[in-house]
Amino acid sequence: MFELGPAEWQAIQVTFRLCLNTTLILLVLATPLAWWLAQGRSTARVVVHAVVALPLVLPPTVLGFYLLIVLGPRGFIGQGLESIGLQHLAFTFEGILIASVLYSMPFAVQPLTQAFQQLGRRPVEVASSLGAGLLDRFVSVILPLTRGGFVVAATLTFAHTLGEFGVILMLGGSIPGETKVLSVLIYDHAEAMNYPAAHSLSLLLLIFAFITLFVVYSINSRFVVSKA
Amino acid sequence: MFELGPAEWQAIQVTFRLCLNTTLILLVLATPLAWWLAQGRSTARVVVHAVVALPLVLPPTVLGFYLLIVLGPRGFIGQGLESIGLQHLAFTFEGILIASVLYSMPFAVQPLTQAFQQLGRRPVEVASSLGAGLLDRFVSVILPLTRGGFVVAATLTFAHTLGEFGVILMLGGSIPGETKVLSVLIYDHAEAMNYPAAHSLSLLLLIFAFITLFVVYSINSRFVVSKA
Amino acid sequence: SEPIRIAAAANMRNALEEIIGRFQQSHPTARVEAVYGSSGKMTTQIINGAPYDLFFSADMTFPQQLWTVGLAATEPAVYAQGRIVLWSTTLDASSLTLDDLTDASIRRIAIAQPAHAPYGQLAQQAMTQAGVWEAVQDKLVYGESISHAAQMTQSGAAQVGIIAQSLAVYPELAVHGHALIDARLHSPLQQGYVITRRGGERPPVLIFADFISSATAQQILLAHGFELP
Amino acid sequence: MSLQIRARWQPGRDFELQLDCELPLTGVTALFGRSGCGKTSLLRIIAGLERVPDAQVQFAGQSWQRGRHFVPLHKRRIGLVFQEHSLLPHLSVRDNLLYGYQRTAPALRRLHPPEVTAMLGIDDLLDRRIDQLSGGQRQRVSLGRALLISPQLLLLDEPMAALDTQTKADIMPFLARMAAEAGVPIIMVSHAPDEVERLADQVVFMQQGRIERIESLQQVLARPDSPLFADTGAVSVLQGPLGEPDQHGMRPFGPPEARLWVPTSSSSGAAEATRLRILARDVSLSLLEPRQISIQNQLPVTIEHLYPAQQQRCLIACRTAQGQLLLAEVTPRAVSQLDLQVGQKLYALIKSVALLA
Amino acid sequence: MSLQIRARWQPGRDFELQLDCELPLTGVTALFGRSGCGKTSLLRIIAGLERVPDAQVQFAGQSWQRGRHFVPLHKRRIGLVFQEHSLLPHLSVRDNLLYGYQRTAPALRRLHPPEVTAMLGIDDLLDRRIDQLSGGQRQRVSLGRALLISPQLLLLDEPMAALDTQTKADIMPFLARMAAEAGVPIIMVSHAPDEVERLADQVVFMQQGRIERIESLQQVLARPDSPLFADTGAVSVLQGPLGEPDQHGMRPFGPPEARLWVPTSSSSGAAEATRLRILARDVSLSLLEPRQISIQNQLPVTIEHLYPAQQQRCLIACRTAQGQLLLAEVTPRAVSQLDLQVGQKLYALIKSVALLA
Ligand SMILES: Nc1ncnc2c1ncn2[C@@H]1O[C@H](COP(=O)(O)OP(=O)(O)OP(=O)(O)O)[C@@H](O)[C@H]1O
Ligand SMILES: Nc1ncnc2c1ncn2[C@@H]1O[C@H](COP(=O)(O)OP(=O)(O)OP(=O)(O)O)[C@@H](O)[C@H]1O
Ligand SMILES: [Mg+2]
Ligand SMILES: [Mg+2]
Repeated sequence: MFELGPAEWQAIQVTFRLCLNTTLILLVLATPLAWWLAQGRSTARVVVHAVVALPLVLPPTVLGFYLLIVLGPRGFIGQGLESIGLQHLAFTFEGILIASVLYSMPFAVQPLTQAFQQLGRRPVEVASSLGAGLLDRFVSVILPLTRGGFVVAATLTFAHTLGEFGVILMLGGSIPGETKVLSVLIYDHAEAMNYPAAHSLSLLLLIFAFITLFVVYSINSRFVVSKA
Repeated sequence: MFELGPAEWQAIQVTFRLCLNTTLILLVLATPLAWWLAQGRSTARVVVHAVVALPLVLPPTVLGFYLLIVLGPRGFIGQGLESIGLQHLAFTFEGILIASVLYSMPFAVQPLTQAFQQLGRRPVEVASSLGAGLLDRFVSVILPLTRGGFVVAATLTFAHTLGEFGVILMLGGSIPGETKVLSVLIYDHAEAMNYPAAHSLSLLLLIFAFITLFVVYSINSRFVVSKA
Repeated sequence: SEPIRIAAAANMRNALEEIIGRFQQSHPTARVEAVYGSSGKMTTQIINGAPYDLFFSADMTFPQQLWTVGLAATEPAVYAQGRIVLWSTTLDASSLTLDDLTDASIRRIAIAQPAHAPYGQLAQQAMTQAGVWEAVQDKLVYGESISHAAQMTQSGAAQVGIIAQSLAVYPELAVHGHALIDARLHSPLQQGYVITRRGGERPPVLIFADFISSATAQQILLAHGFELP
Repeated sequence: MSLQIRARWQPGRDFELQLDCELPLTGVTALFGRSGCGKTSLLRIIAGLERVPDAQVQFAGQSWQRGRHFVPLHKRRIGLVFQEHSLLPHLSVRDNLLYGYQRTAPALRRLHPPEVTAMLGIDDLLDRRIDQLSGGQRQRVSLGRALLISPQLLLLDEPMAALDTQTKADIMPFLARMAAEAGVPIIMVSHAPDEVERLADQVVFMQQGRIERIESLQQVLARPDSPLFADTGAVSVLQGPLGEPDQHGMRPFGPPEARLWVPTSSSSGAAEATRLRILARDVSLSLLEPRQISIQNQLPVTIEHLYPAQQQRCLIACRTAQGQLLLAEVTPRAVSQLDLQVGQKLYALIKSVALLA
Repeated sequence: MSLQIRARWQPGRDFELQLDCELPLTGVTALFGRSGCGKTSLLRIIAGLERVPDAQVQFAGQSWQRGRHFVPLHKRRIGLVFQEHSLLPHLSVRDNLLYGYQRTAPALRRLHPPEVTAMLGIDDLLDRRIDQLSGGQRQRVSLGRALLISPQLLLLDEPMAALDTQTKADIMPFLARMAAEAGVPIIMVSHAPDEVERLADQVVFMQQGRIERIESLQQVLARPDSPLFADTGAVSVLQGPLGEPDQHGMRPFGPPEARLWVPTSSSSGAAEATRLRILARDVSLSLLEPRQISIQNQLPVTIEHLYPAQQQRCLIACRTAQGQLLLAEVTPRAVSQLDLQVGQKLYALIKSVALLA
């Protein structure tokens, strides 16, 4: 139906790397943060909770613009990196990865916080009494019992990163093989009025996303923990 | 610090109407859907669950373009509307409202489904045994016990709608007072390299969003239901 | 070695792709990659370290800005002039005039956002000059860029769009006719380019820049609805 | 008035509930059976919490389930106490208690919060959050909540399992009165024989998903091998009028020819029909009329049946002069030493008697 | 070996737990007290689930909490059964049971799944999901799970509240053996006096957040007003050797001068030190040596103390010829009719005796 050229393959690869890395990094970062947020109701927590959601509020290109300023050669972080002999992060894969992580943060933090809150402390107490240490408890009890929250976090992050292009376009500059992701490519095709290509790629993206989501939800639904 | 002109005020009003309506409509639509999704693990549910997330996957402008085609005068829905004497939905507030609802759907459906699943059936059984009918049970038991899920759904939807502009720009055509929202205005300023205006409006948006989120989370954290 | 990276205004897409194709025929080893987008965005990116060697803007202001802050290796040079057209998929646009826009049967007119898109400013000027600006106010819808305006028109949601001639000659759009708007109704839109500071140090970039003013390239630009300076 | 249930339900491979019974709806019905026999499942079917296809449930003439007809739980007016604590965690104790009360039409309200909380001893807890309660406190609130809907049927799944003896003793008379005076039938799961003996009017014995037998408490108590007695041994229940106390505070029970003396514990007056519960192991037999002995109650009886010895205990059914059945438990050695025979006349010495209800 | 606790904890306005005690760690310690008195809270402090500031907990020489030193629960090796069911809902029954077992160093494992599941009667449930269990089944799985970590201390919060008499009877000997033979101290909350009498070596009485007294079972039983007897009345426990059964299956207990006959229920052989539990209300007094009576056990005794009558019952402390204390409960009328006095010699007729453990 549609031949994928090298440009498409490259974009698919970058997209895939970006989504996978974003999702993984985000889960790693969001889990402890969400855990902390779920533990109490201090003002500090409420503030952090609100701040986490803020990147969502800015138009993506504008957010990309601010990130560009911060991560670029003249920005605080970019300059800091260059001063220790590294490269600034604008127009790099690492840069758009950071942006994606930041941007999707609320999609991961919020459902996890909510899942942790709904969990209650009894399962953790039980696991402790059975000899499970901190990490063990997390892996063997908390994780499976809040799996739903992780699935929501992961799928929202994943899907959102797949579709996001405003931030990426601005900060990444659509450099093939580095920052040119599938959504940017589709956008390009649409801009070029190359609709057959845009449609095909959109369809491809949708099918891919659907299959991924379908598989994840299928597996998840098999393991639903019924509460007696 | 920054004078808000009439254009800004207009955009603020539209934005506010859009966010409020989107959030409300979405909660009304997502709640029964999420409830249904949480009730079982049939293939139909898994498919719907995956489909709900799909709009996220497309680049917003591309999604906007497709919506423009569908909701516009030549599209399936637009034509349908015109045939019954109504207006098609391209470049209208109703149009961008529908788009926002569609686009933010997964942010509402997923956390709610997850909250409903974690709820278990016992509280509902208890409420029934105490004489509460369907709606009563929902309002007096399910809602308060899954309030966390609703807060996540509402704040993600709200924040995302505040920041979204790709779909809105394409489908809405940024008509002042009708479809020109704050995020589009900020984008315009940034594109025109009118940075002072962009910065001020961004700051305004961030402060507004922060206050809203802070208030919502504060109230929510007061009512956290501790599980014994 | 690194490819020649070009940042170009969205309306340059088809013309530039053809020019690049030609260039590569005569320079088989050269790799050229072009990124298209709004000129404002690209200027911002270049200011913040984007690895572009050449910048083909949709106007002169943005290149001038780069030159002023010292990020351009060459002074901005005009490579083409843009023209705007009336275009429609629902009406026969070839016979349309700006005055027709006030007709009640035309409910929506798409233009690019004049606040930042050069072609949008052109459209605004033209309508103002034609004395219809006030009358069409309520019909206007704004695209993020000139191609968005074209897409809005293409979907039929806007009956008429004022778009760049360079877009109207796209094969996809050329199936519908268009009416060229009198150049006297707006100031000339000079599209300028600069070699960035980064590109200035790379010989292949200079070769490509030279190629732009070659007859071949100019021929292509003309064919794609641009006028020459 | 009765509760008719017909249902067949297989929640899992290893268990099938098969019900086709008619439960009498007078007073308290105890559901008795080993762990996992299906007691909770039975209650859930009665409540309509498990909508088993083809089940039929009919309560006192109201059809609750039949074919496609199904009355949802919230319209059945059942007071339900779940086996596991199930207070609504977002509501205070007060709001939990009032949840059902407020949803009961004022005209139907027979019980009101003050009396119920006082009876349950939870007056001081009303403002607490649910997670600030002890296990027993939760159980009492659950019971109170169910009572406050003034139900037409109470289904109690081990409602007093987490309560101490004293608290139970405070609550049981209240429940007994609910059933007897307010006419609210109670179906109660209990593993405690003393609760069953104290409260039940009839006992439903369940085993492996089936109802084995439904017996009145009388019948249960007359059957020495009843599962109820796994713990205490056989019990007799005598019925008769109770007289006024004498100077020692002892009250005469039964007619002169079969008179027993019962210590007065409560200050209630004479009553026509009371029940005395007598453990078979509290009854001794003597060939001679005993004298100079602290055992106050000595009845002339005739041996009616000698049950074969089981586990070093012989059960002897005796008929009193009044014609009631009295079980005595003695050792096989005593049987052989006294050479006990059917038809023999002797004296039953009753060490202690307990007035029921 | 003992468990020292010092803590002061006020979870809410109306309740304060004040602990400064040393619990002996031999055998089974029963925690007894009314609902809401702080039993669960005490267990939670011992387990370290409530980290109360300034509390001190020391278990058999190991300091579990003192100042900033705090051993987390998972390093304390405590087998914990929560009052409310707390199985991990994402694991099968088997995985719940194995969760702690697998986390116990193989060298420390003394109990293994097969014996525990067989003892608890949950062999058939291993593959079930948690929501497919009945209440009593859940409670048994919880107990099994706690046992399978081969703990150094068992904290059981009403571990048998949802179980039927028969199942309890199967489990209790196992727990008794755990405590006695394996030397695992058990602290158990129970509202059931029969469980306490059957299992406990000492009883901790709690009231309103304080430990009122800690007594050995002997002491508890000798005290007729013990809260334990709210239900059954006073109890005596006699200790002595148990002989071989006679032709009627009756086994002699105690020395010839104070011989009792006990029916053999189990086939266990003679034993040096056994305990007989005798309810005071099972003991009658006779001035003459009774004859031709089914009561087999007649001991000559001397009245040592007459307790004042309470609720129509008089408790009489008698000394046996062997010097052990035996409580008899008689009516005030019998006291006046027989004219009972301290120092009087008479016969105690013991209707039934129950061998403990
Ligand atoms: N967070 C709290 N706030 C206020 N009071 C509390 C809180 N937690 C417990 N309590 C009170 O502390 C007391 C002791 O509770 P605990 O659970 O230890 O009782 P318990 O002896 O186990 O009772 P039960 O036999 O009913 O389970 C109770 O009266 C309870 O109401
Ligand atoms: N979903 C299920 N799948 C398989 N078996 C089930 C399921 N639900 C219940 N059972 C089984 O049905 C039987 C009856 O359960 P029920 O809860 O009615 O017992 P119960 O008599 O209330 O016992 P208990 O006294 O222990 O609470 C149990 O053996 C239980 O294991
Ligand atoms: Mg049950
Ligand atoms: Mg407790």
